[in-house]
Amino acid sequence: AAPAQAQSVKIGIVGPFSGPFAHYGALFKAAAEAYVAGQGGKLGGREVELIYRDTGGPNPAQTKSLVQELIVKDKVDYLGGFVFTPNALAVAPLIQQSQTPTVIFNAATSSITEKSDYFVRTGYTLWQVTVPLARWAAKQNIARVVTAVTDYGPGLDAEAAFKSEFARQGGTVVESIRMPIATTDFGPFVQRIKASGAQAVYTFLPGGPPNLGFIKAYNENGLAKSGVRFLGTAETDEFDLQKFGDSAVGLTTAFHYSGAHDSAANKAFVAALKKQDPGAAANYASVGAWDGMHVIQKMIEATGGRKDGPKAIATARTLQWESPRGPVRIDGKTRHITQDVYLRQVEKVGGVLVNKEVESFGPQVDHGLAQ
Amino acid sequence: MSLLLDIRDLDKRFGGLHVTRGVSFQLHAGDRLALIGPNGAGKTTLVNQVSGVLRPDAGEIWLRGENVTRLGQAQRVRLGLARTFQITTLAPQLPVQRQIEMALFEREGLGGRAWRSVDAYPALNAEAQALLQRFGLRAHAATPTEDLAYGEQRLVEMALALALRPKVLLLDEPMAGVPRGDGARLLAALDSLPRDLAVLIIEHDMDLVFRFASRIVVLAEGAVLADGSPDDIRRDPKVRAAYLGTPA
Amino acid sequence: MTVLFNIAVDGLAYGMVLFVIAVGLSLTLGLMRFVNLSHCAFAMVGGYCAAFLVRQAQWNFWLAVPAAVIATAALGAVLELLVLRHLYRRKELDQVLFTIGLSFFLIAATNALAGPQVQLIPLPPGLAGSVDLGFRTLPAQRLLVIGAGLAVAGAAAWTVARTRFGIWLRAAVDHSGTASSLGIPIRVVQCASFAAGAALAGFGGILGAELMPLEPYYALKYLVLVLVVVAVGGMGSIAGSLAAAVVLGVIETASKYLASDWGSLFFFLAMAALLAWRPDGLLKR
Amino acid sequence: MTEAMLKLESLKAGYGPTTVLDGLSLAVAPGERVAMVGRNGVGKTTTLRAIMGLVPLAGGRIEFLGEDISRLSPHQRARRGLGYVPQTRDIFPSLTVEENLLAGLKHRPRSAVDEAYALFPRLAERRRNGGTQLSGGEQQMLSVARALLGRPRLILLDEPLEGLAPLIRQELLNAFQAMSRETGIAVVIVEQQVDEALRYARRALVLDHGTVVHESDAQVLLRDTETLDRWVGMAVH
Amino acid sequence: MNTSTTLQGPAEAPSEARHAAAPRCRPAWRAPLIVLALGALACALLPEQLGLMTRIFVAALFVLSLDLVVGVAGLATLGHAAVFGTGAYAAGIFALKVMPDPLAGLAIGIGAGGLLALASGAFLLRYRGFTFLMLTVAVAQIVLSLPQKARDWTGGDDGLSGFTVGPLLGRFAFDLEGRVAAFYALAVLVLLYYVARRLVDSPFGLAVRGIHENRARMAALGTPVYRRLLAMYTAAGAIAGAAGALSAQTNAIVGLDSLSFALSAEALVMLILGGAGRLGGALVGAVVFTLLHHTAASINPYHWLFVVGFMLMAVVLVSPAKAWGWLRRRAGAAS
Ligand SMILES: Nc1ncnc2c1ncn2[C@@H]1O[C@H](COP(=O)(O)OP(=O)(O)OP(=O)(O)O)[C@@H](O)[C@H]1O
Ligand SMILES: Nc1ncnc2c1ncn2[C@@H]1O[C@H](COP(=O)(O)OP(=O)(O)OP(=O)(O)O)[C@@H](O)[C@H]1O
Ligand SMILES: [Mg+2]
Ligand SMILES: [Mg+2]
Repeated sequence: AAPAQAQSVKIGIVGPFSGPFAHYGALFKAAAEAYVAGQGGKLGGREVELIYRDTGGPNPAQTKSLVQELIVKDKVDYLGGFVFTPNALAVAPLIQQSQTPTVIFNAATSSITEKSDYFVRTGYTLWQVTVPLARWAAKQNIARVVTAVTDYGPGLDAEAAFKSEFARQGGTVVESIRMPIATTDFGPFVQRIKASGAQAVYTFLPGGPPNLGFIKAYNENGLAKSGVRFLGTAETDEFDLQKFGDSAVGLTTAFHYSGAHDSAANKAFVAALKKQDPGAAANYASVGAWDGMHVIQKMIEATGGRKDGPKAIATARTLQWESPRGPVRIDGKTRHITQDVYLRQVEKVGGVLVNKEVESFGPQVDHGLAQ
Repeated sequence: MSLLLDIRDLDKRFGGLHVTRGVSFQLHAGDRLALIGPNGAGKTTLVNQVSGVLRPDAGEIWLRGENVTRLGQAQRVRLGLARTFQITTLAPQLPVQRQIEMALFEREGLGGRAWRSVDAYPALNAEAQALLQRFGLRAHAATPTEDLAYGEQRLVEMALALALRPKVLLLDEPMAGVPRGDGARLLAALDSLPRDLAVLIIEHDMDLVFRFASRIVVLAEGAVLADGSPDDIRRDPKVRAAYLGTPA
Repeated sequence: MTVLFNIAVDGLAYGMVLFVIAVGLSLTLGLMRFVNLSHCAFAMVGGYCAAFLVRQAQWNFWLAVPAAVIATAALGAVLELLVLRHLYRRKELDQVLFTIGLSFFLIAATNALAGPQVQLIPLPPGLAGSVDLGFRTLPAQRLLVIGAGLAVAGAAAWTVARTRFGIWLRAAVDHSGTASSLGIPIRVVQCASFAAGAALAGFGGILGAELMPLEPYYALKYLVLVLVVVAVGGMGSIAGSLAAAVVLGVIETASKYLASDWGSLFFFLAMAALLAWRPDGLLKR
Repeated sequence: MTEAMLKLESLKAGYGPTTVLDGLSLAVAPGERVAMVGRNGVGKTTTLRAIMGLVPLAGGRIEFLGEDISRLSPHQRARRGLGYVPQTRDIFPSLTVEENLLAGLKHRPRSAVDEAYALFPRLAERRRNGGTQLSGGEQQMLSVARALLGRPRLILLDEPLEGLAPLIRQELLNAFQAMSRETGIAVVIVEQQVDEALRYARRALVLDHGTVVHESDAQVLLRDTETLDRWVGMAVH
Repeated sequence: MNTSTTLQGPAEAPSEARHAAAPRCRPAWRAPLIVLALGALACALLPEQLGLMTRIFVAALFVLSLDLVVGVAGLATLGHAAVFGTGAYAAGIFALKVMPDPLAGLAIGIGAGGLLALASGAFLLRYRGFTFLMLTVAVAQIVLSLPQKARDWTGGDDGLSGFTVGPLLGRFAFDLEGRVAAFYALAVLVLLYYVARRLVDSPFGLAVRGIHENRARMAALGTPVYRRLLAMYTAAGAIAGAAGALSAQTNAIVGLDSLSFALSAEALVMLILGGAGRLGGALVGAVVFTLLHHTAASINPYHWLFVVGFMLMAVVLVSPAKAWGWLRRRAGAAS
């Protein structure tokens, strides 16, 4: 290989590029390339080569062999990506052994960063955004809440987070509904929510069709009309938001990033992203990748482009910067991103639906690890 | 001669259709019995009950002194019962010799052996080839069964039943569709069967029936219409009216 | 008590959606004996066409639906003429392989053309709201599905069982050569039947879109569900499919009301029990 | 011989690489009863299938009622008046007995199935049964009746007597005799029951290796044991 | 008609003219030996791709077991992942809770797969055809819902991880490059391929193939049809369990995907692709599909479905066997 080639830094991006979750991969790619392009094509003065690997859905075995190949054959210096928790967990032993710094853009189970010293996370965890929401709900004189979450890892995480914090605040969770992951007809669950007599429903759903189905059922079965408040997190994600139509107006969520966040950094991010890929949505996945690339850039700068995992991670632990989502820093202990979480409401601005940030809860750590 | 098959008051209905009505008859060693009767009289259904494909609604079937009415097909085969099918029923893609060997392995109780190759049983391999030789199929030993001409498949059908070395053999229209030239070959094969074997044959070709059978049972509307020697049957006016038609 | 009513209402509505999506496959699989695993891909095509016509081309909903159904039928007919007819006599596994490949291809094509997002079919004002049932409300669209499902069931069952065409179709499938020697135009019959199956799929895709949202992976996502309905109902039995869809729909709904923690366990347990009890279909005598 | 109804001119056909029919020619006059005999595998069935359009022709031509039908599909030939009873019977298993008959009606009204029940009363008793639940012989009756319902002007019968009881065999042949007298239907019958077929037919053809090797009056052939032994191999009498 | 057709299919050279008419099996060790040679060669040539190799070996073993069910016994199933996943979870839990020795874990996986197949087969094999197919789907879904519920034991959808696998034979530790894993998987594949080969060529295998082609006839020959099928189903389950255990041990994680419908369907696609019923086809299908997936997905992750879809359709329309024959004839004509 040519010397210039030998000096380039290799970054493996692992995510779903095919299958039902392929849009995550597309967003990772768009944001990462937008970031690199914004730095003049170089990070820390080095050429970078992005190598994409497709995991499909949650498929730890395949992910592991892909990452093994990235490390052994492609000799990547950094890894990024990861949408699903089991895929991230699968590579923990590999990156620990090979000392490869790995930035998690999305996978949101708290415990992941504990599994290897080389994990850094620029996404969010459900505890991080749910705990402030539970506190806020209690303050609104909402005493009785029903939780309705999709029955899989993140959903259970969300349910646990809400229940424990809401109880601590003196509220009651009157019923905890778990909705099977393959649910298409949400009518029955909405009827149960209605029958539970709660004042609000806290919900967590995986993106895409279930979001749509739930919110449609929420409106069609008259929940909104009968005054049962909607409390969510990623449900009004910018990727699906426009599909909801006017029925989404007024939905309340707590989240760390809104595409409508009002700051110069965010405007720059949105512009760069749209320039890279006009179809890409500015949402938690793309912002996770964008900030993830920022962390990688800082690690490259600190190590001078040489492969030195421990040094790179030591640098990452101290990072602090202005992200499109607001001010953030990497928690030195947990290697998880500490960020502001906002209360948002869906509003229609100029014919499009946006998540309007109405209140900031201030910087939040990963409450899940604090447990 | 010893009693091999004893059918007692067999009854069978398909929904509202009464196909077998109190049929009884016996088969002794050495018998050459022809079962004849109009189409739809219930001949095949009777064979199906005897061989265990169908369960009778009432009545009993005794095979070599054992009541087999409730037993499965496999147990009846082990007691020495073998049959052929009116409509060719073979494994189409297996080579002809393998087809025969399957029967031999089952007969010897080796069908569950799961380690040594089928080629490692030379005695049985040779026996299969000898059997094929007897039916003039030796050259086709490696031919997939479905590639054989129809008449040859009928021969394989017969060879399979014989491979089991049965005590009681049930043949359901073995000559159907076989030209008389080939039929002669089949007949020769039948004639060379061990004398103590009991054979029940269903056949509509009366020339053949009268040449082969030592006894004839006539079935009509599910019931036994007549049972006797070929000469008796030939002269029986009831049989003529129901089955034979013009004087044979 | 209310729970029971709720289960009945929601179960029926859900079951009818299952039925309209599955009935076309019951026909192709049961009557044509063609293992068409791309059935849901045809449903997706129908749905996407309708979504495109209503949203992009601004057609009237009531006009767009028949147009989309016809378009799906046409696609089915063309595919049948070009390729699928050569597969009727092939082994089932070949049919499986080909139609899975076709589904993959259509998924990729849909993804490339329309992107990965969910496609919505905007409903006309009359259908968008809810209907008050006294003790609760029900989306009006669900009533349309119930009505349309019953109509489809009636029409299809009548065509298959009572008309000359139904007899021709079944004859052509059993022994095509002999059927044609009796004067039956088998190619026309086969092509028309396949197109009809595709049309029903498209219709189901449109009507079911409220519950089973249209996205590229639609083609594989609901395949198992549809196969379950067809199997429990008995291949080729329209009344059976209807019964199976409603029974399974009610069971699934009941499990959502009463035991949702167990996910689809009860659905599959019920399916196994029903199949074990009636291996050839619910309504088989 | 009067003007031919069906004329085959040096037909060539086969399956894949194997040629079965090798320049076969024959003609059938209106209302004629022709028996076609020959050893196993000489191409009798293939001839009938070729006439019906069920095997592709590699050469030659088929004329029916003065029209070249070589390129027509089987159902078009059927609509021009050809009928066929296949050797394998081919009862449609997913249809009931009555529906099997309806399948043969072409465009005639449903009530026409009564003709079939008049011919074979046994079928009337089984009309609601599944087609393949019938006994072997009943299936044969059904197959014949089904083909007759289409009112063919010429019917091709491939071993129609197989599996039928002697009484029924006679009745069937008598029925054909009556039919050809009344409606002028022409019959080509292939049979292994050579004597019965020859007694019934007017003219006889002997096939071997895909060509007609002998042609004569049927009654003459019936007594011509030498020819029969040579080409048909029936040392029965 | 003097070409000799063997049990495996295409004929050997008709060297022994005397026996030309008799069908003969090939020696059972030959094909596995070729697999061993090719596998070792591939590992030696592509030392950086050992992870991929391991994945291929495991997939091949799994599809091989599927072939015993689908191709040999003629039982189309879409629930074979149930036994694979059970083997994987059993081996994983064993490593976590009992001991890390890989061979003991492999034995546990084999036992678990075989047991599940025996239990579920006892129910499933009472049914046939489409009903059987759909019942396998139901059983697999029911099996899938158990580890989903038993999060404490299995980690639920986060997957079962955190177990370590000890060194093979107490000497060879599993390394980062995956050398030990690859050779371990290859060895197990070759061994079980040999076992499967013997099984199929034995009288028992012959009976099962007879049942596949004509159940009524086998019953009339006195074969206890149900028992034979159950035995074959159990054997296949044990082999699938071994594949599952291998997957668990070489990846050090077990996810719910190892029980999923998608895995069952994908294995079936691989099998049909390579040709069902000949064992060798199963291996070819697994290799081709996995390689294609890997390369197509790394060239353009977005559109690999186009490639696969196209290939599946093409394989049906232009069957590989026919294409081979055509190529050979062309080559023969040229030389
Ligand atoms: N599975 C079934 N269901 C309903 N009726 C049946 C079934 N099997 C046979 N039958 C009926 O039972 C009667 C007897 O049939 P069977 O096959 O025993 O006749 P057969 O004497 O063998 O006639 P053939 O000489 O024509 O073969 C027939 O009328 C047939 O229609
Ligand atoms: N589908 C087929 N594929 C390949 N060869 C065939 C096929 N059908 C028939 N043959 C072959 O064609 C030749 C003629 O067959 P055909 O059926 O016409 O004979 P036939 O005179 O009707 O004999 P039979 O008296 O047995 O009915 C035979 O050698 C047969 O093996
Ligand atoms: Mg019979
Ligand atoms: Mg013939």
